[in-house]
Amino acid sequence: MTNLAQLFFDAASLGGLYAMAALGIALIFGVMNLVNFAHGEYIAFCVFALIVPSTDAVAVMLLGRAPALLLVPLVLSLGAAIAIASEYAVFRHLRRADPVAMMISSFALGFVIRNALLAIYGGRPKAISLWPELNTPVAIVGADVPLLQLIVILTTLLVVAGLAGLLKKTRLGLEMRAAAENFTMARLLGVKANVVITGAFALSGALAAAVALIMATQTGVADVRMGGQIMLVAFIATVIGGLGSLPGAVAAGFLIGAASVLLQAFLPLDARPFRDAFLYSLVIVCLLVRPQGLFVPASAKPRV
Amino acid sequence: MSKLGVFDISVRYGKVPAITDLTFHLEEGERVFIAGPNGAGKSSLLNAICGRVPTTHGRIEMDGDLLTGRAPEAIARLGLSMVPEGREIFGSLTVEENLRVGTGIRRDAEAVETDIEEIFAAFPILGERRRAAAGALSGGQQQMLAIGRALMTNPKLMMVDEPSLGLAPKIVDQVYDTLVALQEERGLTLLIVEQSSLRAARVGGRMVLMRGGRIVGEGNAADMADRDALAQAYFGNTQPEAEEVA
Amino acid sequence: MKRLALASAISVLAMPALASDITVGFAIAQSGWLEAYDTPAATAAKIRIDEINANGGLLGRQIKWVEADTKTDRQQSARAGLQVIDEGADMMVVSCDYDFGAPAALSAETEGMVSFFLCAEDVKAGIQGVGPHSFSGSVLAAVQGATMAEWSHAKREARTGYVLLDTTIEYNKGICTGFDWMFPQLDGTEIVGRDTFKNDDASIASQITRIKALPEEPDVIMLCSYIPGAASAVRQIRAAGINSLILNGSAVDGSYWLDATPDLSGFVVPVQGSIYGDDPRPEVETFNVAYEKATGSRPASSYAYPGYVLMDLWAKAVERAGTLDGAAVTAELEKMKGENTAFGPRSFSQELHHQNAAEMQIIEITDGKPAAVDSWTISQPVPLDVLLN
Amino acid sequence: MPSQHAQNRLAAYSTPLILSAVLLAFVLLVVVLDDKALARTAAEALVRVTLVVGLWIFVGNSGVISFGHAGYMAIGAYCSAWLTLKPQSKALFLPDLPPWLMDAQWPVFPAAIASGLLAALVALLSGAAILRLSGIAASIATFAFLAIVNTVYSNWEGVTGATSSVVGLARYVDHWVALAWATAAIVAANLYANSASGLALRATREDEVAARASGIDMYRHRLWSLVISAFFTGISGALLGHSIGVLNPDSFYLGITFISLAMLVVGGIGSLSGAVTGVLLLSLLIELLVRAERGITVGGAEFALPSGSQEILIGVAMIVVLILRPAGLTGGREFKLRLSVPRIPLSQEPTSTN
Repeated sequence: MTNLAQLFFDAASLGGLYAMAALGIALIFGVMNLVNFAHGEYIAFCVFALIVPSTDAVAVMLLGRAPALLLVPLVLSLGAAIAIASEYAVFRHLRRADPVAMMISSFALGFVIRNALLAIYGGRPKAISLWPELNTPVAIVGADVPLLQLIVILTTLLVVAGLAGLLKKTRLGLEMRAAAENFTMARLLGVKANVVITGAFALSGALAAAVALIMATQTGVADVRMGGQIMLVAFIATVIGGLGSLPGAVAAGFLIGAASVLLQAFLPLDARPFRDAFLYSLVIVCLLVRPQGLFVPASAKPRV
Repeated sequence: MSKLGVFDISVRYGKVPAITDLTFHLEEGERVFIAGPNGAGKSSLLNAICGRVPTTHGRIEMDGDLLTGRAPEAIARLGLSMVPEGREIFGSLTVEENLRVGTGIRRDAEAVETDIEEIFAAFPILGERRRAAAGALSGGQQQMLAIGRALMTNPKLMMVDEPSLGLAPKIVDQVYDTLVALQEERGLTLLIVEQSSLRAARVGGRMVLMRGGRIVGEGNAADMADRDALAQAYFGNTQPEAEEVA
Repeated sequence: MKRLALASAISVLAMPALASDITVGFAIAQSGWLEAYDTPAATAAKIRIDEINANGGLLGRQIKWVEADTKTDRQQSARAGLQVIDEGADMMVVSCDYDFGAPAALSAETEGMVSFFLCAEDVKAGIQGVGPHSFSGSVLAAVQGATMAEWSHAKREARTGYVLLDTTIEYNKGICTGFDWMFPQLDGTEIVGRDTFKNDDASIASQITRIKALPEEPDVIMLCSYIPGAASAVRQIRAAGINSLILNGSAVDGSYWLDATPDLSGFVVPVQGSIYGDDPRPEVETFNVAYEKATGSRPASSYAYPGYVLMDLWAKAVERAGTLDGAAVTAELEKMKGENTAFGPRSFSQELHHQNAAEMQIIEITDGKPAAVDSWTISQPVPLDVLLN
Repeated sequence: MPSQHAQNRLAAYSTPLILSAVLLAFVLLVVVLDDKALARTAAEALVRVTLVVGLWIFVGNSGVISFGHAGYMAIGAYCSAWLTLKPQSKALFLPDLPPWLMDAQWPVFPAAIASGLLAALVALLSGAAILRLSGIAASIATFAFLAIVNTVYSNWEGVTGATSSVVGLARYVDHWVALAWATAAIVAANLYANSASGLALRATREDEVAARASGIDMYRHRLWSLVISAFFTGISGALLGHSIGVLNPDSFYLGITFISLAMLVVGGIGSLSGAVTGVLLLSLLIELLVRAERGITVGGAEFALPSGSQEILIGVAMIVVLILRPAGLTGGREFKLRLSVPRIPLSQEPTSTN
C-alpha cells in the first residue's frame, strides 16, 4: 500500500496551501468581520501578473522573468497592493454596513477582477514556466518526493512562521491580534483602525500572492478560475478553526488538506469521485460538534 | 477651562433615546462618580465621550480640543483612557501584551518599560502571570489588568465603567484603593460609573446622579448617597428607560 | 487587433447584405472562458464562407453572417440562439461545448433549422442531445481515446495502461470511454490501475503517490483531462519522476501551454490536423496560412479546424439539396460517407451526426517540441452503445 | 370598525398585489413589443424572481445567509426531469432510475409541484441538522450542503447522468408560466411573513437572545421557513431546467448562488419588495448592458461596449449600490398601499402590526 511518509508529504503540501489561504481570510475577518470572497481573485491576479497582458495563446513572461530574489518580493507586494487598493476603493466605504452587504460586495469585487482578467488575458489558460528546475524528484525518508513538494512545505512553514513572528514580535502584529479579538477596545487604546485594517489587507494580499506563487510553480498554468476552489476551502477552514483565531485557521487548513489527501488515498475507486461529498459531510459534523470552531481562543464569544 | 466639558449632548440607539440634552463638566484632577439605575444612560455617556457611540446633538471637549466626531483612537491619543464595563481584556493575548496594546501612542519607549514594571509592582499577581493568557485570569485580576492597560496609555483623564461589577466586595475595595492611590500619585482625572452610591460615598468625591438619560442631581458623594437612597425609597426600583448598550 | 485584421481580410462581407443573401447565425461565446475555443473555430468557419463567396457563393447567393454572444452562459446561449433566428439565420453555428451550445441549438431545432456545434465532442451534440437537425463538426472524444489505445499498442508496444480521469467534465469521460473500450481488446494488454481527480485540484499528489506505488511503472498513462488541469497534472507527474508515455485527448493540443513543463517528452496527442506546419496533407497547411492571414497568427490548437470542416460540409449539402430547407439539407448530410474534406473524410448517418472513426494525426512532444509523427485511423468505429453507455 | 391594526394588516397584504401588478405590467410590455429574445429575457427574469423570493422566505425572515439554495434548485430541476422525460430517453441516459420513475411520464405542472415537494423534504432533513447552528457557522454548513449535493449530482452516473447533461426537457416555460409561479411565490412569501411563524422568526432576526427569552422556538420556525423556501426554490430549479432544456449540475452551483444572493442583497434583504426589486433592476441592467455590448445607436452615432464589459460593469454597479445603500435599494421597506378610510376616525393609540 501507499508509503506513509509519502502520504505525509502529500497531506502537508496540500494542507499548507490551504492553511496559507485560510490565514489570509482569517486576518481580514478578524479585524472587520468581512468574509472576503475576492481572495481567490487576488490569487489569480498575482498569477497573471507573472505574464504579459495579452489575449494571445502563448504567454510571455513579464514579472516571471525576474530572478527569484526580485520576483518573490515583487509579487508579494503586488498582492498586498491589490488587497490594499480594494480596501481603499470598496471596503473602506462599507465599514458601517452589515457583514452580509460587505460579503456580497466582496463577491462583486471578485467578479469584477475575474472578468477584467478574462477581458485582458482572454479565456484560454496560459502556461507559466516558473522555476522549472524544481521539477526533479528527491528521496527523503524512504519517500520519493518531488523537490517542488518539499519546497511547498518549506515555504508554507516559512510563511506561517514568518507571519507568526510578525504577529508576535512587532507592534503592528500586537495591534492586529488585539484588533482581531476586540476591534473597538483596541481603538479605545489608541490603535489606529486604518493602520490595522490596511495592515491586515496587505498581509492577506501578500499571503494570496504566496499561494499564487506556489500554485503557479506547482501547476505551471495561469487560469482565472484557479483561486476559486482554494478560497472556498480556506473560508471553511477559518470557520472550522474558530472565527477570529489565526492559529485555528492554520490548523484547520492543514486538517482539511490532510482529510482530502487521506480520502483520496483510501476511498475505493467507485467512491473516489465523491471525495468532496465526504469531505463536506465531515465539515458539517465538525460544525455540529463544535459550532464555535475546533480551535477557539479561551475568551472567544460569538461574533456574528 | 475645565478638563472635560460635555455640552448639551444627546445619544440615540435607533429611535430609542439614551441621553437627552446632557451637560456637565469635570475639573482637572477631580474624581467624579456617575450613579443611577440601570438604563439611566451612564455607560452611554462614557461611550459617547470616548467616541464609541456617536452623539446626535451637542459637543464634547477635553482641554479645549473638540472630541465629538473624532475616531476613538484619535480621542485616546489626546490622553483619554477607558476601562470599559465587563473589562474587555484581550483573552488570547498574554498579560504583558495586554498592557502593551495601548503604548503605541507613546513616544517614550524607556518609560514604557518602567511603567510596566510599576504596574507589576502595584499588582504583583499580574507580574507573576505576565506570560500567561489573559483569558485565564480571574475576574478581579482581569479588572486589575484592564486598569493597568488603561494606565499604560499614560492618560490625563481615565474613565472606569462599573469597576465593581461581578466582583467580591473585598476585591472591590482593593480595586478602589488602587484607583485612589494611582490618582494621587499621577494627578489623574477620574470619571467612574458606579451603581452603588454608597460605595461612591465611601471612596469620596463628587457625584452625578443620572436617570432617564438626564442628570437629576449633583453634589458631594456622601450627601448625594443619602438623597439617592431617599429617591429609591420613593420611586422604587425604576424600570430602565432605555436599553443600555455596551 | 485580431478581429480588426479578420474584418479587413474578409472585407467582402462588410458590404450591405442583399435580400437574397444566405445568412449563417453564430450563437457563440465572444466573452467568458469558452471564447478561447469558439473564436478560432468560428474564424475558421468564416474563412470557409469567404472562400465560398469568392467562388461565386452558394446556390448563386452570397453568404453573410450574424452573431450573438452567449457569454459562456447557458441562459444567454438560449437567448443568443433566438436572436440570430430573429435576425434571419438560415443555419446556426453554436458553441464548442455541448452544455453551452445546446440551449441555442435547441432553439434552431424548434425551427427545424440545421445547427452545427463548432467543436463539441460529446455524442449528445447531435441527434441524441438536441434533435435530428443537429450536427457536430468535430470528432468524438471516444475516437480520440480509442486512437491513443490502438496506436500506442501498435507503435509503442504499450501493454500496461493506467487511466487517470478528471471527472470535471463529460469530454474527459468520453476520452477514457474510448480508451477503455479499445485498450482491453488488444493483445496482451492490461489496465493496471485507475484514479480520478478534479481539474481545479490544487495538487494531485496523492493520485501520483498511487501510481508510484505500482510494482512497475505503466507503459502508458491515459490522461483524460483538459487545460489547465491537464498541464498541471503533467507537470506534477513528471516532477515525481514518472516517465510513462502520457496519452491524451485533442483538448491539450497546442504548444501554448508547453512552458508549464519545459523539455517535456513522451507526450502524445491525437488531432484532426497539425498546426505545426508538418501535416502530410498540403490542404491543412494552406488553411493554416489562410488563418494566419486572417487573424495575424497561426491557429493555437487544432480546434480551429472543425469550424472550417462544418461549413464546408454544410455548403456541399446545401448545394446538393438545392435548398436551405433543414430537412432536405439534413438528408444530404446523412448521405455523406467518407466525404472528403481538407482534414480527412467525414461521414454522417441517420443514427449519428458525429465522427465515430476518423483519421487522426499523432502529435508527439519530444524535448518540448511538438511534431506530427504518425497518422492513425482506428480499425473499427466506436459502436453507438459504447458511446451512449 | 377597522382598527389601525386591521388597516396595517390590509396594508401588509397589499404588498403582493403591488408586486404582482408590477410583474404583470412588465410581461404585458414584453408582449406588446413582440420580441422573441426579449420575451425570453422576461421569462428568465421571472424564474429568477421565483428563486429569489423563495430564497428570501428563509434568508429574509431568519437573517441566516444560505449558500445552499442552489442545491434545492438542483434537486427540484432533476426531479422534474425524472418525472417528465420520455421513458426511452431515460432508459438510455439514466439507466439506474428505479422502474416506477423510469416509466413515469408526468405532465409538467404536477411534476413541478413534486419537484418543490422533494426539495422541501430534503430541506426538512438537511435543515434539521444544519439549523441547530446559527450565524456564520450555519451559513458554512449550508455551503457544505451545496457542495455535497453538487458532488453527488455530478457523479451519480445512472441517476443524474453526472456531468453528462440530462437532455430532452420540454421547454414549456414562457413568460406567462414564469409569471404565474413568480406571483404564487410572492403571495406565499407574503402570507408566510405575516403568519405567526414568520413574525416570530423576524423577531429572532432582530434580537436572537431576547426572542429566545420570550419563549420563541427559533429552531422550529427556521426549519419551517426553510421548508417553504426550499419548495419554491425547488420549483424555480425545475422552471430553469425547462427553460434551458438541458440540465447539468454545474448550472446549480456557485454562479447562481452568488447572483441570487447579490440580487437579494442589492434589492434589500429585509423585505419581499426588496427581493423582487433586486431581481428586476439587476436583470434589466444586465439586459441593457448586453444590448449595449451588441451596439446601440445614440443620436445617430453607433457605439458598442467591448465584449465582456457587461460583467465588469454589473459588478461595479452592485458595489456602488451597496456603498450608497448598504441595506439595499428598498432599505428593507415594503411597498404598501396607504389605505386611508376617511369616514372612520383613526384610533389614537399607536399599535404595532403584531
